[in-house]
Formats: sequence, structure tokens, C-alpha cells
Amino acid sequence: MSGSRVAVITFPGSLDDRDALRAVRLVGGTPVPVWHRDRDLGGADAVILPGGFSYGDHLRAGAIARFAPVMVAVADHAERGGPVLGICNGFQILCEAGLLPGALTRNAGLAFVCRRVHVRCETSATPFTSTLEPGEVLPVPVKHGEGRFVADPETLERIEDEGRVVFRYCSPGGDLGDEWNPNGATNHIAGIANDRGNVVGMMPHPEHAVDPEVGPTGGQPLFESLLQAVPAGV
Amino acid sequence: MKRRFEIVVMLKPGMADPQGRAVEDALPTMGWSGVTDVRTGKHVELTVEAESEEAARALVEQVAGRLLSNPVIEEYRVLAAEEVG
Amino acid sequence: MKRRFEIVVMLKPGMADPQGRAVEDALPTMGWSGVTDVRTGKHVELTVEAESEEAARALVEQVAGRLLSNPVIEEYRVLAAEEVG
Amino acid sequence: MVQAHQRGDAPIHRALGLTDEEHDRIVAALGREPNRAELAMYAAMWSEHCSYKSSRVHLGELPTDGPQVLVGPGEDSGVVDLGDGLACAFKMESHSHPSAIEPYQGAATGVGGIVRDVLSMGARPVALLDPLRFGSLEDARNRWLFEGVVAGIGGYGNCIGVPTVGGEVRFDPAHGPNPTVNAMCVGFVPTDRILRSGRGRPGDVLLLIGARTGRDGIGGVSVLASRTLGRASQEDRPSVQIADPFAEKLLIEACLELAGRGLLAGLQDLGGAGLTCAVSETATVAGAGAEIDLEAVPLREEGLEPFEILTSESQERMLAVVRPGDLQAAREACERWGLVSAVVGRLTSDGALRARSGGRVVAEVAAHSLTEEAPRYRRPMAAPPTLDEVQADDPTFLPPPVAPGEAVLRLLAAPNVASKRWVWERYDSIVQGNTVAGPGGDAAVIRLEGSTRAVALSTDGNGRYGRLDPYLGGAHAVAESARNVACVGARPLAVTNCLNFGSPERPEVMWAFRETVRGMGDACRALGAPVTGGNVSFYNESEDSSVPPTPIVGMLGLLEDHRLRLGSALRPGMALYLLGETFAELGGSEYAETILGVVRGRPPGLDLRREAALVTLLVEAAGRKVLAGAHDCSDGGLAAALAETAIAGDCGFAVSLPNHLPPHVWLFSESASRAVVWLLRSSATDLETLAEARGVPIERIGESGGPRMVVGDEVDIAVTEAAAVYEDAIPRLLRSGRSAG
Ligand SMILES: Nc1ncnc2c1ncn2[C@@H]1O[C@H](COP(=O)(O)OP(=O)(O)O)[C@@H](O)[C@H]1O
Ligand SMILES: [Mg+2]
Repeated sequence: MSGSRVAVITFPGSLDDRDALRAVRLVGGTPVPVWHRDRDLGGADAVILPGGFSYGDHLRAGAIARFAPVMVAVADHAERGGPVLGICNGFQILCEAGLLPGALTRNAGLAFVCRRVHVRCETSATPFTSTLEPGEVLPVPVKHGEGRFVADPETLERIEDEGRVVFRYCSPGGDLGDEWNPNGATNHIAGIANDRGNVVGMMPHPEHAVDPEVGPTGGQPLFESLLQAVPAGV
Repeated sequence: MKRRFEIVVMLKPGMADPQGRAVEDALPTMGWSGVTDVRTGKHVELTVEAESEEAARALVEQVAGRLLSNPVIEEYRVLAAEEVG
Repeated sequence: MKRRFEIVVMLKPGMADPQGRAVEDALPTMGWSGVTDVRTGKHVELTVEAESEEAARALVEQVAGRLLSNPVIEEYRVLAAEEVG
Repeated sequence: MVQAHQRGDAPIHRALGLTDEEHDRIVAALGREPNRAELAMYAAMWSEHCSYKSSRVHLGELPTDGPQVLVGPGEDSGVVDLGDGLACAFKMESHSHPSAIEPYQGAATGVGGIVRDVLSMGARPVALLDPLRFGSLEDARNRWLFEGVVAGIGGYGNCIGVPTVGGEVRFDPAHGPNPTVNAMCVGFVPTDRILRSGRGRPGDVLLLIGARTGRDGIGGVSVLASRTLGRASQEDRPSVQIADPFAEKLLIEACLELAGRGLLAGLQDLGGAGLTCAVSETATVAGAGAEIDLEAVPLREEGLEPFEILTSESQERMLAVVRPGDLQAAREACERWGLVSAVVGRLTSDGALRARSGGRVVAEVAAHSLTEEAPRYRRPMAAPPTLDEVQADDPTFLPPPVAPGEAVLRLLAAPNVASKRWVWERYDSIVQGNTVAGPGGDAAVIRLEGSTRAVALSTDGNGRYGRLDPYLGGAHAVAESARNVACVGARPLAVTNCLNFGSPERPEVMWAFRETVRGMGDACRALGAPVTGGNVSFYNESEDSSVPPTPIVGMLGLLEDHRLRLGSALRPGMALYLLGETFAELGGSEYAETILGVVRGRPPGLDLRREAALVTLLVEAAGRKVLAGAHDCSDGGLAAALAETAIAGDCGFAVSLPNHLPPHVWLFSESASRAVVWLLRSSATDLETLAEARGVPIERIGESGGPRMVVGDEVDIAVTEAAAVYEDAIPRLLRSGRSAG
């Protein structure tokens, strides 16, 4: 049987699109490649904006990609409550497009960082974390140069109060602290959701954490949650 | 009619600027003292072809506000434009 | 006496400017036409404390030429300074 | 019409790096004086960088064939068979000169160049490695170079989505004015889709794809490669370019789509000598000629002279050879990827390379006269007079000034040994999702998707050895890289290399070069790993100093089943063995440099039969699941090897000292052909039997476990303390600059 259809968008400069397609396949979903010039999502139930350096990350990461024709379809999909996951560059694009609040700025260390980190799930109320318990810790890799989440105080307060922080960087044991925060993100924020919870952005790479042969497996629950949220053929 | 514009994009006053900080920290090690409040940003120059000065300016404001800068973290200013025939 | 300086660092003319090119190529697809010769660079603002305007300027020239830019590929200009008491 | 070039302008050819003799050869080849455009073409093509005129005769001594070799030296990169219908293209190249004056852009464009070499074979780039050499980090300029180069390599590799999975960083005062920046790229290609050159036919179209052409590196090849850095850095500004990794990413995808759809008869990267090199080589190998129209070349700025267009080295461009019938499809694919493409010419049946501009011929030369008829020199060679004396002065028998325990900690903090995490955490080492083992181990492991096979990759080169004995320097570089891939369980398959030297016009440099090549050749033969390609970088000099002989070897190993891969992180409760024999060899060792402060004596000897036996044993034992892990002994000897595995596994050990050698000699000797291995006690006899069968000396030295590293009564250090020293050494050196004045 073919599982739920998950679109993965390829922008010029997308890098982890193949990995995201592979991850969808690995957990039993049906990957649907979508091109940045396309005007629809190929009838997909959910969509992933993958990591990479769309348009070379010129100006700001995601600044140019958010104008791509396909982003209209992404916005519609989000509007209808469809699941949208932005990973790394995808997260940056969603923020630039205004589908998520805040912005992702240059890492505090001023350098790209590729490292295995741990993130703590803060809410089950998204299609990507429904099978997780708040407080659960996942090992996942990060690899980015502009991942420091920032937002103005009011926005930040709202995100926190409404429980829209999805992941925070933490120790293997789940404790928070600057030494566990790879980019200086405000409140150790690694991922957030929109007010309805259907649009999620995160800097860590769950698609690089599904295959035990090449890394940790902390990304599996996200894809499993997604397949449950959008059962095949619904 | 063509005009050359200069646009400056800087982080909003409150926003941390790690790069500016790094420059500030590097200065004393190079033997330069007395420099403070270093802020870094982007400088963009572009040529616009439009019937009128107004039309050109309007376009530049659009591009600067929606593409060159992100209002969530940055602010921009357009420096005086000059005609380039 | 404190003065605030603005320094613009741009790639030398003739040097490829991939960022400027990427912006220029993207603009039409966003519905903005008539923009050409996009060049991007760095904009740095800093405050200098020195006895005289000359001393301050000399320091800024040093910093701009040796730390903020690499003369091999870039050129800089110092925009008018203003006193900040 | 072609206007004659007056003898009066003779200095022009000299300014372009051509000797008067070479100028006369050009006149002879043309039967007339060359015009400016033609002169620029010859100057570029006959430069050391493009023609290998000083190295060719020696490189001929390297072994280049074997059943695994599908494409040997000569093409853009070598290709070897991996089985399962897949092949591996790989090559290493230098970009030291530009990096020395603009570290970020210099290193970044170096990565771009080597990636295009692999792409030219139709291969998807799957891994990058970056062997680097700098002066001491105590010096501010060296820190600027180091941080800039690392940022540039990451800035490019990360943006094109090719994981940087390995490399080296070593520090030597002689590299201060002349840093060495090499980059290696590895690509995979279906065996039946390898793009060999020479498939072009008269009538085929030359399609230029990618970046527009600007005044980049005009005469740069000649000036950069033929003048010493001190003089060049004034003249060569246009030769440092601004990298455009985004354009490169599009170029990779577009070219692979064209190759995959069978739309290419050939593909050439544009590197040194730009269009001239790409077109003349394409024509020569096809036994054809070529017509190009310079006005068809998309330009970045107006008013380029014909000679500038012909020799511009603008980055991120590829030249595709396309059958006329495939042209439209090819151009549409480029457009889809947002790339400019332009028909700049076609292959002809006469052997001439003819360039037109404005309808008139601006250059006309025999294509092969640029390539095959380039000069070749057998330059004078002489061993440096002082070498014997330096070698005779053996530090091995100097009394140890510090206790072994302290020596271990100081070695772990020595930049050559210390952790390079600061570097490789700045690189995306996992993109593409096939990195089974990234940086930090003996060799990186990249799996072949949909197969249990994987390649193992390592780069090595020990500057001290090369300086003290170029022959051994070359041989050890090959041996250590083979040992490194064997330590993850992989069989050495083939070698690429980059030979970084001073001016070939100096007899002692040329002698060292020849010795190095001899050493590499012997080691490659003994280890069954032929050389499939590489790069020679001469003139790594500034007025006052030259790099020591710096051969860097990139080894490609094959792992039949990556699930049997060995790690270098120690695990508790294991039996610890030392494979190989330890001799009193501290000459040129890290211990001698760091603790005794001397780089003298004779480097460790190398018995290639022993090395081959060790490699075979490691591969065999790994394949039979006898071993739990392995780590080779290199800089810092057994002590450093043990400490590195302990730190990697956060696991201590207790080993006992033998009585046939003084403790510091046994701990720090850098005798070759050795590795530390650990295994379940129950496997001990299996290992001993295998070792005996292979004739590899084997010694059970102790057990793993506990929080401390204990060696007899001589060393007792907490693993956490050692780890702190090892991990913080390089960050601390970089910080010291920031705080201190
Ligand atoms: N410049 C670099 N880029 C990426 N990885 C590096 C670099 N320098 C060192 N490494 C990694 O650090 C580890 C140790 O390097 P090194 O001490 O040279 O290994 P070895 O001595 O076994 O050859 C290796 O995995 C190597 O790939
Ligand atoms: Mg090693």
C-alpha cells in the first residue's frame, strides 16, 4: 500500500531535498518531488521545505526563495490547515514568508556549525510531534550558519505563552543551558509552530536522523507522527 | 531616465550584532583603541530605469522593504540617488 | 571628542558579485523590472574617540583598510562623520 | 587578418612567463610571430601550471595501472571501478597561491575547481577533503589565513551540498608565508556513464554553460604559477576570484542531468587557461580542430579583448560537447536550472584552433601545439648539501627532559596532534545522507547508496619526514594513508596526490621532488594502489622562504560491507594489542619537535612488505569480525594513538611497558606499519593466528576500561583531563590572539 503523500520542494540551491524524500520513503510515506516553479503540491497531504542554501542564501537565508511561485501553494496549504514542515533553510523560508513568526539570524559563534545535538520536545500539539511526549529528548544533527532564532519581546512572549515552542536545544538528559545551544537561539528555541500548530519550522535535521546506518534516529518520531496525522488516502 | 541608488540595511537598534561585536573585540588586539558601538550591515547599489524620480523611488522602497531587508530584524534607508544618464 | 563614522566596503569594479547577480536575476521573477547593475557590499558604523578629527579619521582609515576590507578584492570609502558629543 | 607581433614587444612574452627559448618555439610552431592573443594562449598553456613542463618526466615513474583503474592520469580526474556497476572519480588539487592573499575566496574557489574536475567525468561529487598547512597559530597573519581558509572551504562545500568528510591540518613555520591549501573531491558515476574525453566529432557543438566571463585570472595562470608570491601578489589581483557556490550547485545539477539523459559527447571544466585549455584539449583528444566565436561568449563586463576572453579563468563554467541534434534539449535543461548557456563554437576536421571575433580571425594555432607540443624540461637536480649532517644528528638518544606523563599531555596539545574539531565542525559532513563515518576517525566512510559497499577516504603527508628525507616523506605519505583506510577495514584501491614544492628552477627543490615521486611510486606499487591522478604545485615560495617538500596523498579504499567498519573509539573490557614492531625511531617525530624542539635525524624507516602485511591483516581481521576497533600509530606514536582512542571512546586503559626499550622511546617512537587494535578477549587467538599467518608482529599490551589512561608506572592520566587538553588546544591558540595584544 502506498502511504500518505508528502511533497518535498526543490528550490535552486536546496540540498537536503533528496534526504527528505528518502526519509519519507523510509517511514512508509509516498514522496512527491515538487519544483519551485510548480503552482501546486501534486496533490500531497503534507509538504516539507527542505534544508540547503536556496539561492545561495544571498541577502538572508530564505529571502529570495519565499518569492518562488510554489510558495503561493504552500501558503494555501497552510491556510487550509495542511501540515507544513520547514527544516533548516525551510524554516528560514517560512519565517521570511511570514508563515512563522520571528527570524533566524547569524549564529552567535559567527560560524557554520555541523554537530549532533539533543532537542527536547515541548508540545505534542503538532502533526509532527503527536506521537511524542513533552519532555522527550531526541538526538538530531544541526548544520547551519544562520540558525539563531530571534523575535521581538511581544512575539516571543506570545509564542511561549501559547505553547508554540516545539523543540528546545538541551543536554542528553533534557536540561537547558548555553553549552547545549549551538547557535545562541533565544530561549534555546530549536523549533516553533504557527498559532494553529500545523506549520512547524525547526533548525535541526530530522530527515538526517531516520537511518541508523548514517546517524542518530531522533527524527523518526516526527515522520511517524506525520504519517498518522495524514493517513494514506484521506 | 536612469538613476543609481544606494541602500543601507542595518539590524534594528535593539538587535544583537555578533559580527559588530567581533570587530570591536578584534580592534584592541590589532593595537587600535577608542573604537566603540560597531554595527555591521549591508550596502546595496542598484540602477533603476523609470519615467520619473518618484516612480524610481517607489520601486526602490518596494525592493528595499520587501527583499533587501527583513522588517522583523532590520531597517533600511535609501541614500540620495544620482542620475546616471 | 566622539565621532560616528560610516564605512562602505564594496568589491572592486570588475570583480564578480554573485550576491548582486542573484538579486538582479531574482527581481524580474518577483515582478520588479528595470533594475540593473546590482552591487552588494558591507556597511559598517562605528564610534571613534580621539582628540582631533584628523586623528579619528586616520584611525578609521586604518581599520577600514586593514581589518574591514582586503585591498586585494575590495575597496572602501568613509562617509561623512558626525559628532556624537 | 592576423597582425604580426613585433620582436620589439619581446618583454611581453617574458612578462607572461615565457622564456625567450619558449617564444622561439612558438614562432617555429606557427611559422611566424604570434599575435597578442596567440601569445597569451601559449603563455597560459605552456605555464608550469598547465603543461607540467618540469614535473612530467618524473611523474612518468608513478605506477598508474591496475585492474581497478578505468581512467588513469591525463583526464580531468582518475576513475576506478567499485563494482556493482559503479565507479569512483577522484582528484586532488592545490589552491595555495590565491589563498595566501585572500584566504576565504582563494580556498573557496579551490573547492569549486576540484569539484568541476570530478563533474567533468560525469560523476556526482559525493565527498570533499581538505589537507591544509599553515605557519604557527601564535602569529596573527597565520590565524587570519587559517580561519579564512577554513571558512572558505566550508562556505563553498556547505553551499553546494557536498559533504566535507576529512582532511588534515598541520603547522610548520615554513608554511607561514606559503600556506598549503589542497582540496580533494570524490564522485560516483555509473560505470557505463563515465564521460571520457575524445568522443567529440567534427560538427559537434561547443556549449559554454554557467557563469559569465570576466577579466578573471588573465595571465593569472602564468603569473601566479610562474612568479614567486612576493612579486605576484601585486600583479595577480584579478587572479583571486569571488566564489559563487550557488552557480556551482546549479552547474552540478544541470551537467548531471545532461549526462544522465545522454545529451553529452564530452564535458570539460574551465580551469587554468580557461577557454583556450578546454577547447584545445577537447579538440586534441578528439583528433580534431575547433572554431570558436568569441563574440558568442556571454560576458560579465564590456570591452574584453579577445586574448582576455580566450584565457579568462572565470569560475563556475563548463564546456559541453554536444551533438547538433541534442543541442536544443541540452539548452532547455540549462535554462530550467537557471543557467546561461551559449554555443561558442564547433569541432572541425582540420587540426586548427581558430578563434574569431567580429567575423575576423583573431587567433589561429594548431591545437596540439598548445597541448602535446608544450615544452618538457629535465631540470638540474642536487641534494641540499646540509642534509647528511641534519640526518646524522639523531635526537633519539637525547635524554627525555620531561616525564612521559607530561610529554603525553604536551603532545595532545601540540597543534599537529590536537583535535581538529574546531575545523570540521564548520563543515557539513552529513549532507547527501551517505556519510557512514565523517571526520574524527582514521578515514571517512561514504556508502554507495543501495549497496553494502562503501569507500574509505584519507589524506596524509608528514612535513617533517619530507623535509628530512624526501624519498621517505613520499613513501610514508602513501603508507600512512593506506594504514588509515585499513584501520576502518577498507582495502586500499587507488591514490591521488598533490605535490607542493618550491621553485623547480632550484636544483635542490627538483631533487626533492624526484625523490618524493620515487618514494610515492615504490609505496604505491608495494601496496597495490596505483596513482590515477593528482596535481603539482610549484613556486610555493616567497622571497625569503619556500615550503618544505609537501607531498599530500589522498587514498581511496574500498569497504565490501560498511556494516563491518571499524571505529577508532575505544570500548571497555577489551584486550588491547599493538600490531607491528616498535624501533628506536624518534628522528623527525612529533616528540622530537614538541618536547625536544628539534626536527632532525632520519625519519622512521619504512619496510613496505611489513606495511602491506599490516594492511592485509587489518582488512582480513575486520572482514572476519575479529576486531572491535583500530587506530593507526602516526604523529606522537603509540602514546598519541592510545590517548586518541581513549578520548574518542571516553574509556581508559591500562597497558604495561616492555623492557626492551626505554619508556619514552616505546611510547613516542613513530615507527611505521603499526596500529593499535582492541577486541573481545574471546577473539584473541583468532587475531594471533591471523597475524602469524601474515607475519605481522603482535603484542598484547593491556586492557581497556576505567576512567584513566595508565601505562606502567610512567603514565596515569584521567581521560577527561586528556580530552580537555586535546579538544581545547586549537581553540585556545585562536582565543589567545583575541585577548592578548
Ligand atoms: N582540515 C580538515 N578537514 C576535515 N577533517 C579534518 C581536517 N583536519 C583533520 N581532519 C580530521 O581529523 C581527524 C584526525 O586527523 P589526522 O590527525 O590528520 O588523522 P591521521 O593522523 O589519522 O591521518 C581525521 O578524521 C581527519 O579527517
Ligand atoms: Mg590516523
